[in-house]
Amino acid sequence: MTLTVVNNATCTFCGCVCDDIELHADEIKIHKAKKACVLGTAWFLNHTAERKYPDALIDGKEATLDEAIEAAATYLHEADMPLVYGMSNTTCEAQRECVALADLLGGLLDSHTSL
Amino acid sequence: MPKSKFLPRGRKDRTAVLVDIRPTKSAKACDIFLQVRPGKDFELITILRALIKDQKVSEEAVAETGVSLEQCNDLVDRMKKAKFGCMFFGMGLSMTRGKHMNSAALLTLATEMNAFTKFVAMPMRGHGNVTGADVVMRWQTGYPFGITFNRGYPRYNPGEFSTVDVLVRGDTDAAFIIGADPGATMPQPAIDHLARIPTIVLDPHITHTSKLSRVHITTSVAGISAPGTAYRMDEIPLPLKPALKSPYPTDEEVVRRIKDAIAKKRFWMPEGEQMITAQI
Amino acid sequence: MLRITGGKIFDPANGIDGEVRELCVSDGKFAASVDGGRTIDAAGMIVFPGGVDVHTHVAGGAINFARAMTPEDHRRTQAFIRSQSRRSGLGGMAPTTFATGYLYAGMGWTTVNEAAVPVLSARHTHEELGDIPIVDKATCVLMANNEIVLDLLENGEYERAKNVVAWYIWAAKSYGVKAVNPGGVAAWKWGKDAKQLTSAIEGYSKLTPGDIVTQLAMICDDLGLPHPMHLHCNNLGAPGNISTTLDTLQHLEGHRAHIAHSQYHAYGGDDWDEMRSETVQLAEYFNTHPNITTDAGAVLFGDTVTITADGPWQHLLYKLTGRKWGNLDIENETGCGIVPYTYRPSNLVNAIQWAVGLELLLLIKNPWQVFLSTDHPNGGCFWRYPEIIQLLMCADFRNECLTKLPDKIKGRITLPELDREYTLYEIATAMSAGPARALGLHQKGNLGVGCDADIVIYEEDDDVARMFSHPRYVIKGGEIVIEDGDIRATPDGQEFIVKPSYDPGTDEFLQPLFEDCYTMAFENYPVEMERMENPDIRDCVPNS
Amino acid sequence: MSKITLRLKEQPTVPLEAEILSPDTFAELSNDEIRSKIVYHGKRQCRLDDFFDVDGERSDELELHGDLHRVRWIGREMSRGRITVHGSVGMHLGAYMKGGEIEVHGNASDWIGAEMRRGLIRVHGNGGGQIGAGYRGSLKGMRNGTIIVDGSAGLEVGMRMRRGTIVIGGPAKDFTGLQMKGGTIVLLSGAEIRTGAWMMRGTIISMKPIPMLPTFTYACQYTPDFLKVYSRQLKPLGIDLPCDSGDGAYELYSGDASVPGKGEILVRQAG
Repeated sequence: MTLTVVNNATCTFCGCVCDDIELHADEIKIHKAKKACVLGTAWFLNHTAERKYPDALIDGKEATLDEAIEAAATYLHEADMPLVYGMSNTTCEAQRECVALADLLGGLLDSHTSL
Repeated sequence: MPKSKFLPRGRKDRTAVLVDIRPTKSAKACDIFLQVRPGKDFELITILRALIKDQKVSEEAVAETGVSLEQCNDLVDRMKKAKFGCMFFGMGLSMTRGKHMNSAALLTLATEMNAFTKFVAMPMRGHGNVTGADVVMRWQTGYPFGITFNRGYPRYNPGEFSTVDVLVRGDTDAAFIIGADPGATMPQPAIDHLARIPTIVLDPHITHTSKLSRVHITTSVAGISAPGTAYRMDEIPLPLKPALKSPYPTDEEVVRRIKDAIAKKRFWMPEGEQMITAQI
Repeated sequence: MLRITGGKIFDPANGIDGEVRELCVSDGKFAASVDGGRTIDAAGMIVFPGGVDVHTHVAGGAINFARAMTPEDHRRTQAFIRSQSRRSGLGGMAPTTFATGYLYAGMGWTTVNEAAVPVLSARHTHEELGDIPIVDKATCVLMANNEIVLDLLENGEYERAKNVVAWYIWAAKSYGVKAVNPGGVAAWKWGKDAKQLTSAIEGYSKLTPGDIVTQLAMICDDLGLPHPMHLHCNNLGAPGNISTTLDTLQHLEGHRAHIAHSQYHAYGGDDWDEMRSETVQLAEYFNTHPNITTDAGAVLFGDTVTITADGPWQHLLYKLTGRKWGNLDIENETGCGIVPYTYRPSNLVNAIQWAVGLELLLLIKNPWQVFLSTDHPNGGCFWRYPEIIQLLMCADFRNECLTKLPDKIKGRITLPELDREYTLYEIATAMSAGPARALGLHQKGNLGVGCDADIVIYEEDDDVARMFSHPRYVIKGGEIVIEDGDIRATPDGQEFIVKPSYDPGTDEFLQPLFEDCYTMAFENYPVEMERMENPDIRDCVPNS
Repeated sequence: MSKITLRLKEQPTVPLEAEILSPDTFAELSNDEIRSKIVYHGKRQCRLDDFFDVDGERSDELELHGDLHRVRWIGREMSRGRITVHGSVGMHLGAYMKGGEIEVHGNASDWIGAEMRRGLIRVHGNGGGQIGAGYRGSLKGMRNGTIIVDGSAGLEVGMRMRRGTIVIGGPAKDFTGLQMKGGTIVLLSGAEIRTGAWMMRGTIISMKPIPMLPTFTYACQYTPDFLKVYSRQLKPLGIDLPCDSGDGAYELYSGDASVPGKGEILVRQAG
C-alpha cells in the first residue's frame, strides 16, 4: 500500500514545536515520523483516525454531537461563575474561540500556565 | 547544534552549563554541570545576581546551595565573557517551591546580564501549544492567564483567578475543559470540585476528566487530524499539517457551535455603560 | 445607502475647504447621487475624511509583549464592556486588539499602518490584525537588518537583493518595507550599535548603514511599491543625531521615502545636558525636498510604554529609567526592546522632545509632507491625537503649555517663536489626506466619488480637543460605526497587501540560505493567503 | 450617628464582590438605598439585600456578621469610618484603603490592605498571602498605614511595600518583605524561608530566629534606638516590641546584595 507523505509537518507534543517532520500515513494511522524525537514519534504514531470513542457522552451515556453541544451551552449559560480552562493541546484557532466563549459568558479564563 | 555564520564550529564554539538537582543525561552533553541542592535554585540565582555586580557573598552561605563560591565565580566569569548568552529553564524551576519567583529570578538575572553582554532567557514550555494560549489571551484580553470577565471586561489576578485556586476554594459552578486533563494532574480537592459541578470536556480521548464530567465531546487531534496554528515557545507561530482525517469535529468548530448556542440565549449582563474609566 | 447633507466639507484631496456640500454613499463608496437610505443632517457640523495613521504599533510580538509587561496599566485604563454582540477590551498604553479598533474608530481614524513586522512573526501580526475591528490595516515588513538581504548588499548583488525583498514582502503578506536603524539592530546582536552612515557595520567588512538606506529606497522604487521605503533613521533619540538624520536623507539620493517619527531624530548638542532642538535644519530639508514625507512621532507628557526594534536605544532607556525592560530577539531578522516610560514636563530632555515634535509639524510648511503621529505607543498613546490637534490649532494653548517647561529650555527650542496655527483644512491634510497619499492608498483620505466612504463628522466646537475626541458620527465603508459616542457596529476591516513581482528562481536561491540559518522549515515560513482575513491586494507600478 | 448592621442571610455559592461594603458608600444613604446597592455574585448583579439583612442607615460605622469568607473587596478604597466584622472575610479586605479602621474578629484571606495608603486594619485571626502588597505589575505596595494580623500569614507579606507597618503575630510563609522599598514588617513568630528577598530598603524585625538568604550579611548585634518609636506606636495596639537593651539584643543583617539593597533585618536574640 502506498503511504501519503506530509513534508515539514509540525509536532505539538512539546513546546519546541518542531516543524520539519516527515509523516508517512495511510487512511487510518501514521506509520513513520521521520526526524521526530522519541517523544514526537510516540505522539504521532499513537493517534489514529479510527472512531474509537462515541461522538459525545452526557452523564456517561452516548449522545449525539448536537445534544452534547446544547447540554454544554445550557450548563455554561446557567452558571453564575463558569470557568474556561486548559487550551494547551489545541490550536490557536480554538483558543481564540475559547477566549471569545469566556468573554461571552462573563466567566473565568485560565490556561496551563497558571499551574 | 548547528554551525552558523558566527559560530562556524557549531557545538565547539558554544559553552553549555547545566544546573540540576541530579546528574541527568543532559549533564553529559554539557561542558559544565552544577548540582544545586533541591529547593535552593532561588538562592543560587540570587547569589549570581549579587556576584555579577561584584557584591560580596560569604563562602559558607554560598556552599549551602550545593554549589561553591568558586564555581559561581567561574560561571559569572564565563557568562560575562560570552558574546551571546541564553538561559533555558523548565518546570523543575517554575513548579517547585517559590514557583513564579524562581522564574522571575532567572529572568531578572538575564536582564541584568545585559549590562555586560547580550543575554536572553526562555521558559521551556511543555504541553504543546500552551504558548499559543498565552499569546492569544494577551492580545484579546491584555493578560496571559488567570483572568475573569465577571464584570464584563478582563481582570487579572493569578492566585485569585487561577484554576487550581478557584477549584480548591470552590469558586466556580461550571467548568469547560479543553486540551487538558486536570482530573489526572490537579490536587484531589480541585478534582473533587470538578466532579461536584457540571463539567464539560472537549478531548480526542475519554480522559480522567471526561469520566467525572457531565458532558464529553470527542474532537480531532491538533496537528494530527486538525489543522490550525501552534506557537513555539519563542512565540513563533507555525502552521499545523494534519496527516490524518478525523471522524470527529475540531475543537475550533465545537467551541464555536457552543458559543453560538449560548449567544442565542438571553444575554447575562444588563444594559449599561459601553466604556468605564474606573475599574474595580 | 446614506446621504450627508448640510455639513462643511474638508476634503484636501479634492481641494475642498469648508464648502457646504452633500455627500452620497452607496455600497460603501462615495457616489454622485443616491436614492433612498438614511440621511444625516450635518448642518453646523464639520466633515472630514476618516483619519489615517501612517505609523503605529498595534499588533504583533512586540506590542503583545508590552501588554504582558503592563498589567498595572490595564487596571487603571478604559475598559470596554462586553455586550451581546461586541467583545470586551482594555485601552491604555498597549490596548487589546478589540479596544484598539474601538479607540481608533472612536476618534474618527479608519485606517492604520502597523509599521514594524518581522517576517517570522508576520503570521502572528496578521492574526492580531484580524482581531482589530472596524479599521482597515496595512503593514510594513522589517528589512534593514535581515542578514540574508544585508549579505547580498555587502556583495553588491542588487538585483538579487531586490528579488529577495519582493519575496519577503509577499511571504509576510505585507504592504511596504520598513527600515529600522539600518545595520544597528544586526550590530545589537553583538551588543553594538551602528551610528555612522559611512562606517562598516559590525560583522560586515564594507557594508555601511548608508548603503542600506540608498539601496533599500531604490528597491522600493524599482518594485513600484505604493508606499516608499518607511525609514527609522539610525541614532534614534540621541543628542546630536541631527547630523546622522541629514546624512541619512542625503543617502536617499533622490528616491522617495517616508521618514518615521522625525521628532526622535532632530536633536543637537553633544550630550544630554547640551541637548537642543534642531528642527529648523530638518524642516528646511523637507521644505526643499517634496519627494519625502514624515510623521511627527510627537511626544505627549504622561505614561506610556516604548517599543521599538531599536534594541540598543531601548537598553539605554532602561538604564536611564531603572524600570522594567523587555527585549526580544527575532532570530536573524531583527529584535525588539520594550520599556515603560513617563514623559514629564519638568524633565528637560522630555520637554525638548515635546517641543521638537510640535516644531516639526509647524515648521514643515506643506501639510502633505508631515503627518500626525506619536509613534504609538512610544511618544504617547494614539488615542491622545486630539491633544496634538489642539496644540497645532491653538497658539495660545501652546504658549500656556510652554510656561510649564523648565527655564533651562530657553534657547534650546524654537517653539516659542512659532505662531502658526493649523487650519481645519491643514488638519484634515495631516491626519487623513496626506498620510493616505503617502501610503499610496488613493481610495482613502478622499471624499471623491468612487473612494471608500470613511467619514468623520464633528460638531463644531471652540474646544478643539473636545471636538476631535468626540466625533458625532464616524462612518466606515458607508456604515455608521460611531454615533453620539456609542459604538454602533464593529465590522471587520480590510488588510492591504502587495505582491511585487520577483524572479521565480528566488525560492530556489533562498531555500538553502534559509535552511542554514533559520529554525523553521522554509515551506512553513510564508504566511498562507488563506490565513488572511479580508485581504485586498494593491497594485505595484514598477519602474520600467 | 448610629451604625449600620449587616447580617449575611444567604451564603454565596461563588465569590461575592461587594466593594460597596464601605463607609464611603453608605454614609449618606437611606436603608432602602443601601439594600438596593449592587453586588456581584459571580457574574450576576444582585441587590445587597439578596444576601444581607440590613439595619440602620446614614452612618460611617458598619458592623458585619456572618461567615463572609466568599465576600471580597470589603472596605475597598474606604477613606473614613469604621468596619467591624464578626466572622471571616474573603480577599482584598481594605485594598486601596485611604483612611478609617477595619477590625475583623475572624480570619481574612489574601491581599489584606493591598496598595493601601492610610488607615488601620486589624485581623484577629489568620491572614492570607500578599498582605499590604502591590498588585501584579505595580511598582509599589502599601504606601502607608498599619496592618496587624494576630494569627499566621501567607506568602509575600509586604511585597514591594513603600511605607507603613505590618505586624504578623503568628508565623509567616515564604518571601516576607519581597522587594520591599520601605516601611516596617514585624514578625512576632518568625517566618519560613526567603525573608527579605530582593529588598531595597525598609526594616524587617523578627522576634524569632529565621533562615537568612545568603545575600544578607551579618553586621552587628545591637538594639537600635528607633525601636523605641515603633514600640511606643504599637503599644496601644497591644503589641509588645522589646526595645530596651536590657531585654536582649537584636542581630542586624543587611541586604539584599543581589539588588544591591540597603534593607535591614533585625532578629531578636533569646535574652
